[in-house]
Amino acid sequence: MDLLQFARGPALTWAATVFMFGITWRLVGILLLKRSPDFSEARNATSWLGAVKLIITRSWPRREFRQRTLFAQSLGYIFHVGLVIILFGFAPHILFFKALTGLGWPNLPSAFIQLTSGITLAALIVVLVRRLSHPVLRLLSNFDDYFSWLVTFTPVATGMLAVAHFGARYETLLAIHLLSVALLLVWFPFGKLMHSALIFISRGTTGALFERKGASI
Amino acid sequence: MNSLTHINIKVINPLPCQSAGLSGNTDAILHEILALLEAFVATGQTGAIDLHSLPLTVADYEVLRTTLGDGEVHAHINVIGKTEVRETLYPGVWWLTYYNMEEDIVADLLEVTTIPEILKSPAEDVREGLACLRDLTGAVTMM
Amino acid sequence: MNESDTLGASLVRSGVSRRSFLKFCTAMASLMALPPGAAYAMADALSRAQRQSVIWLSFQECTGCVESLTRSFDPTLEQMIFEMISLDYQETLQAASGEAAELARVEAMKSSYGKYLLIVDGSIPTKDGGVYSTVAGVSNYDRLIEMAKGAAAIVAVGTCSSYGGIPHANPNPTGAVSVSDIIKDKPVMNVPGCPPIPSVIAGTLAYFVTYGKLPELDHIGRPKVFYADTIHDRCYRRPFYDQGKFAKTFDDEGARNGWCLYELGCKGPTTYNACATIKWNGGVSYPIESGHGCLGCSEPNFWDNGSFYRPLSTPLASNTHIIAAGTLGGIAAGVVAAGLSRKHQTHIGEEK
Amino acid sequence: MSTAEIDSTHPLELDQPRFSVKNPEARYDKQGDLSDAQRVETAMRYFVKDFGAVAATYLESCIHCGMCADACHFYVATEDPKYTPIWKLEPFKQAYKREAGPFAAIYRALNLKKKVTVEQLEAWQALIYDSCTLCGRCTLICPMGIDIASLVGLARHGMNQAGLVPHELWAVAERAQREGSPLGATPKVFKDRCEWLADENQVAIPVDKAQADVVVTMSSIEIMKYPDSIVATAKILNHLGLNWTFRSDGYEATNFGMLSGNSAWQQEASMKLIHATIAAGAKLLILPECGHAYGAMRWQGANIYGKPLPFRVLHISEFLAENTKNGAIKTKPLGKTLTFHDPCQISRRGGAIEAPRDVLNGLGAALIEMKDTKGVNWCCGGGGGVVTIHRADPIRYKAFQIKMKQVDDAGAELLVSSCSNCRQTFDDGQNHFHWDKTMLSLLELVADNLEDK
Amino acid sequence: MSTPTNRVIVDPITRIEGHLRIEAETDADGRIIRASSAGTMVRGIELILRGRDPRDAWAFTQRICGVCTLVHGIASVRAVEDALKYDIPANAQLIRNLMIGAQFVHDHVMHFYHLHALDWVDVVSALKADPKATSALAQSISGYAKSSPGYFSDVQKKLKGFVEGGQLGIFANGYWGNPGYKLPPEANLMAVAHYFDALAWQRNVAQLHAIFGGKNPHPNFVVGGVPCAISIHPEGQGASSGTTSLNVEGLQKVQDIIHQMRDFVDQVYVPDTLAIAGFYKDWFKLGEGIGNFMSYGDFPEKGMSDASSFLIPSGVILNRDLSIIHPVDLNAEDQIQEYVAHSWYDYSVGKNKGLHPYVGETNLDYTGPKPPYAQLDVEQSYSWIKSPRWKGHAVEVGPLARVLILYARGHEQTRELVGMTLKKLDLPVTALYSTLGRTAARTLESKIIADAMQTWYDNLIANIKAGDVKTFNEKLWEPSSWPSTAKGVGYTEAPRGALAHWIIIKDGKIDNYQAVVPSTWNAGPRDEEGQEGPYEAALKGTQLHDPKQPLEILRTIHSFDPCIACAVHVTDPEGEELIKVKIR
Repeated sequence: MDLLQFARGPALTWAATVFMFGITWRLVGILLLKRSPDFSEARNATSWLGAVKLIITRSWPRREFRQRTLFAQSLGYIFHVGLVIILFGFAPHILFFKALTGLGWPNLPSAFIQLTSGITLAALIVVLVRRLSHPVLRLLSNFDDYFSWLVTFTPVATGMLAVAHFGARYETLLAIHLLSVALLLVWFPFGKLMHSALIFISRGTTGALFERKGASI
Repeated sequence: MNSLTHINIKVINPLPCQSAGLSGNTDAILHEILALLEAFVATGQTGAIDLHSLPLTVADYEVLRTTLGDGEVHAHINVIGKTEVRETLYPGVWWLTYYNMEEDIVADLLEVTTIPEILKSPAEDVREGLACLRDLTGAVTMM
Repeated sequence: MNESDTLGASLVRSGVSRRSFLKFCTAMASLMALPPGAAYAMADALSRAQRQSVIWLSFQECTGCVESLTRSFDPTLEQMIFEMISLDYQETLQAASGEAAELARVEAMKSSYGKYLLIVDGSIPTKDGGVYSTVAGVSNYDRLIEMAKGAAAIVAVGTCSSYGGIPHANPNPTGAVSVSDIIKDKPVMNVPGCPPIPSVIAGTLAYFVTYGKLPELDHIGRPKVFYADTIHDRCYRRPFYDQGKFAKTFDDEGARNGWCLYELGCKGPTTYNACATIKWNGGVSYPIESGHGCLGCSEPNFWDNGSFYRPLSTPLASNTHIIAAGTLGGIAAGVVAAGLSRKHQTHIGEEK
Repeated sequence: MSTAEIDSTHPLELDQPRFSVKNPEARYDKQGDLSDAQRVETAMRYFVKDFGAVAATYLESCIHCGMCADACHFYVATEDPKYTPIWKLEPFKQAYKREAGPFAAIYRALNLKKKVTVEQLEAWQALIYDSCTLCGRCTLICPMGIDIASLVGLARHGMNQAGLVPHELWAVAERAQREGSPLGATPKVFKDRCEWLADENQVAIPVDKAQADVVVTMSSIEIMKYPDSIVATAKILNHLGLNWTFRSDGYEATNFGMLSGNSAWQQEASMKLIHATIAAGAKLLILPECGHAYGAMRWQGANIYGKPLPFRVLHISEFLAENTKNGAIKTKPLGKTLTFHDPCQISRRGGAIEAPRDVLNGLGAALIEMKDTKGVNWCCGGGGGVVTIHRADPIRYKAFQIKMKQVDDAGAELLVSSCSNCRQTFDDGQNHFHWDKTMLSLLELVADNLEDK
Repeated sequence: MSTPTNRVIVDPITRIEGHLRIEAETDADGRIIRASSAGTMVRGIELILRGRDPRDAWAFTQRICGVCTLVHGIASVRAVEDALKYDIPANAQLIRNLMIGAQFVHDHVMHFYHLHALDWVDVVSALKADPKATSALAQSISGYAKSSPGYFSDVQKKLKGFVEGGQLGIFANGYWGNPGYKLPPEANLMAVAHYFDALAWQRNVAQLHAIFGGKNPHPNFVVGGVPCAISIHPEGQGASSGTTSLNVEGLQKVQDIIHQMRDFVDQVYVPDTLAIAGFYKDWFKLGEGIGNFMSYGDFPEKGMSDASSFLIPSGVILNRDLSIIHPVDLNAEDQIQEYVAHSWYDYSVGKNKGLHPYVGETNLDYTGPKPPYAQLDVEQSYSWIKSPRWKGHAVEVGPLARVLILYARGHEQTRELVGMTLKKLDLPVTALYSTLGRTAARTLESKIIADAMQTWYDNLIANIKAGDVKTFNEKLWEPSSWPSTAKGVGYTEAPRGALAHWIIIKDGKIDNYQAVVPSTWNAGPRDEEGQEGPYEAALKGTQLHDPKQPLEILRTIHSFDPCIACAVHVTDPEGEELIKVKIR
């Protein structure tokens, strides 16, 4: 078995298994913790609406915070949008999802994906520099932050190299790319990358609770 | 040209190059010829460029052909398919195209020399030819 | 038999002129991407030498490699076996059978001991004493060992002899292995492909005949001159890959317009071979040009890379049951974890 | 040191603009006689007790983006990264991961998250108590929607159980528990005060009516420092002709139990009000101008009671708004510009955002909103018990400068709010900075401008 | 290697595909009493196939053989299509016909000149020929262009130089000078010249496969049609569009190749066969075989489901009785069965039972001598090849079977060709049941198919001109659209005879796969009743002139065109222990 076979075979299978195992473990483990009933008289009965509202509106900052968070928000948007475009717009990735789920959709031009990857990598580097230099971020950051950054950065970087056939033989680059994806999948449930699922639960929880009280969301 | 009305036109060995634009290799080739020719004049060192090994487009060939042009000598050699030997406008620069029996190009060379090796009569062949001619004239004389 | 007869003399007697021989050498040099001047050296060296003795052994094979060689245009099989080499043993082509054939092999081995080139196609079964393939009652393994001793070098033609090929594919019922798995004390060159491009077989032979040694090899024993680039790098459909234009089926607009076959499982990006440049059968086409993705046949273990129609970017197999089991396991782990936490909390509540 | 000793050594200081203990330099920030190990153990146990699904979701979700810092007045005022709201929860989070999260077993087995140390807890006391007013402004900026303020509230439980509450806050809370009022407004003092105020102001102040439709409560700050609020309340309720009363068995609505993290004390204080209201057969409980009182009774009262309350709970501003809008309260036009400071617990986190504005509208005042207003208004910096803690003064004053600038920028003639804790913080700030703005009570403003019948 | 019991062993049989060994027992006069045919190589491809994607199977099975290179690919895609009830477009059917047809013509010509001819042609004798007389001979039998004295003189000169150079290469140790060679030097020279011409010709005609399938050997196929889309654009298509090999130039090249094929068959192959056969008329009485013949039929006009539209019909002829053609049902469990009584396999139901391929099982069970060995024990198991039987009968498959069935069914062109051939050689119809009958049938069949190719090509062009460029049916491409279980049989007529693959698909994967191939029918060993296979029966009674030069054995064996790698296969549906070896 060569490296690519390992990457496409056992590595991906087991990474996906760990991914699903970890995700369900973590979500179930959180959601099944105790919940106390709220007997207070609700100001608004439609708390679910607040959940939806917050899930949507918290995607951009309130006017009052815009100035202070503009840079961080933009940066976040750039690399998140970049990742989404790369992940869901690149033909080989669509094939990957199609192989897993049977669902496919039209792809974006490869050149556009390469450009996006470049921008995304640049944004991710700025993100890292900022995390290393900004006092608040430096204080807050732990292994999870840096490792999660690494496992996000690596697939984009290795993917770009693989598409460009740069630095090594393509099968090696592709194998490394797939292994980096496997690493991402394995780490995903256990680190902060879970925010991609938790964001809905967390925002939804606050949205529902606050809507009930009529509080600001 | 991709029309069905042309289906009966016999097309033999369409050129392998697909793209129409210039690859930018022609300048490099011309400079290389210049260097080879300079070396040849100065030291007598011959040289050659194998065009087959370079990624040239149809347009590249066109540029090379018009730039180098046709000189005074144009020879055909008929062994296992034909071979075309043409001196270019620049004496000492030869263009040799080798075809196989099926008329595919098997080698395409630019040689810098006074006369390409393949045009010269091989010494052994000359000696053998001499022997044959002697036999023949001997036979004639004897008759 | 005139032992000292040179190839040059023999050619002259056969009516092959020195010019045509020089031309043949020029074509070979060009094919091998040798410096243009090498043709003269090659012609000179060859005309002074005897034709190279070649002994070809067929083991667990399908004869596709020999068939491929018969389709060679530059040089042709006739040119090769009558002007370049002396093919002293080749079961598919030789006149003699049985004892007479065996005798031809033994004679060739004796007269060219230490100098002959040994070509092998087919893998070698090693399980159960090699009973799965015998010729003249001798196992392939024993025959290879015997013939390798006197060989100047060995060329493994085809993926089976290079890397085990299809007999080696999972679960490898006969314990098939490659030549280089067995022979460690001789130079072995692999010329993989299922089958290999005939010009590649011919070109590598010509190189050996000219220089008396094998050309430069890559990390898995293939001559670099033919196996340096991927099919994908040299594919005429590459621009469509770069544009993200892909054929989705074998018969859609993209397929008819020659768009990239990546989505149909083409292994061009991971396959090192000269199909896209030399092409097949006198240059008329190659698999991708004829609408089917590259199978990756010049790579080790290409049979075991999942379906040929699975794109490179997808997992080799859909092990959904394993993943589903993981998911259920995750749910169970989550329930247990939450249960433990709750118990912990209740416990504290009671303590109070 | 026993509780009584602390109280006697450090009696409460009532004469200053804000309430605190006398001699704050001699600090006593650890309570009880637990060993360090026991403190850690206790803190952890009580942390764990609070990790429900909601808290867990929040604690799992943080992506360390640091944006919450930009919403927090303490960070914005000091630019000190330790005041980043989520950082204040670090030991709490650590305890969660190690003890209650889905992967707790792994964290424990591999010791990936270390046990929290007593040094850590002591260090974090200043972050959990001194530099968080529980104002929840950070909740509004968090891209993950984490309600950090509620988590700080939870974290205080464990700190309290471990005896690691800042000296003054603990003292105030303890006294509230012991005497029924943090500031010594015992039922007797309260009754005396009401009697005296009724006489002084020629207004009927019913106390301990057996039956009433409305039960009204006060915060001890009002009772002791802003007694005009009692008068104003009485004037308005009388003006409306309601059958109302104060109850000496439940009049005090402050929440130092909650602020210090002592749930038991808080429960006791809340139950007093609930029982008193039920005893009076009232259908309405009016909460005073006190922010945390609102959160504690309006949103937590029923949960402490364990079932829905048999009466409505309204903040006084909500009560005023209802009666202004229905025309029951008629006021003389004020004819002045004013700006309104939103008390965080009533407005941002309580949902009573428009009520005070409706009242001001009824007053005919020209309301000039501050730049960041309503739900995102800046905190006064003194809530959540912070105003009592002396060692927090430097950062609190710094934070207050944001508030001052905001008010000044609004350029209104008057400054109004409806939280006596804010009012106390403003008064203290005004005194400290010799500022020219005095905060007015919305309640008093209404009472003073009632149209004569 | 002759033994005291007069055993003649020929191993390797050369100029075939694969590894075949013949052990013949002769009487004192050198007449063969009993012959045993042994396949000595096994790879286990069907075992390797299990668990794989059925759409991939063609690529694996195609590697069963590189000589008849595409027939297993065809049988495999047809098996999957049969299992899934998967229709293919008309154009795909025509292209497959063209590819199979080209395979027939290419393979038959190569077999005749490069594998079989040296049994009849003495290369060394050609040196003695007079080029002028050779030219006259050539021109008397055909209008082929390369027939000048100068041409034959060049060939002779080349050959001479080669022989005198002392390195004979593939011609070394041939049976040159054996009295069995009857051709005059001129006929030998002509045949040697055509040996070289055929080499050049086959290179060119193999390009047809390369255009449709990307390469030859082993062109590509695809379940549901053919992989190569037809790339014909309306006038003025933008520069951004590319092309496939199947464009106007490619189609024109296909037409050129069909012309070349027909020309060569008409002008060289047919005349040479007749000319050489004329010198060996005694071989129309030898090598008769068993007299049972079978064809599955092929070259559908309207799709595999309509067998009446096949160019080559199916059927079985028993005991040379051309008046009754028995129908063949590949799905009937009592018709086609494989026996292993003398093969190195074991059955769980007992070694003497026969099994239909759907329930076939094969456990490798080597009981032969440990290599190196001198002699096999032919009373026990002696081959890796099984013994397939139709309703218990051993049957011969291949060109002779097909031509006989065409002839028996009254196919006009066949009747005419056979009649003409027999008339020219002055032979009765029964002469067909012989070594040279087989060889002649192969030649005649080549002509029938080469002619038919022009029709298929014309139909293809007509479809394209009418706007139908569909070559692939994507409907059942995704395995998710398949039933959870399916079974089917795919068959074709390979150059060497009737070929079928049986497949069982379960959950989108191959559950069982079994191929019964032409050379299994022809080269199989005796069955449990001692009934010989066609090779063995055909060799019986052959008189060997010199046991050291077993030319007679080669002639008969080569007339079957053996393909031994094909003949050996293995599968095991039960998943039990697959390989057992007992070495004696």
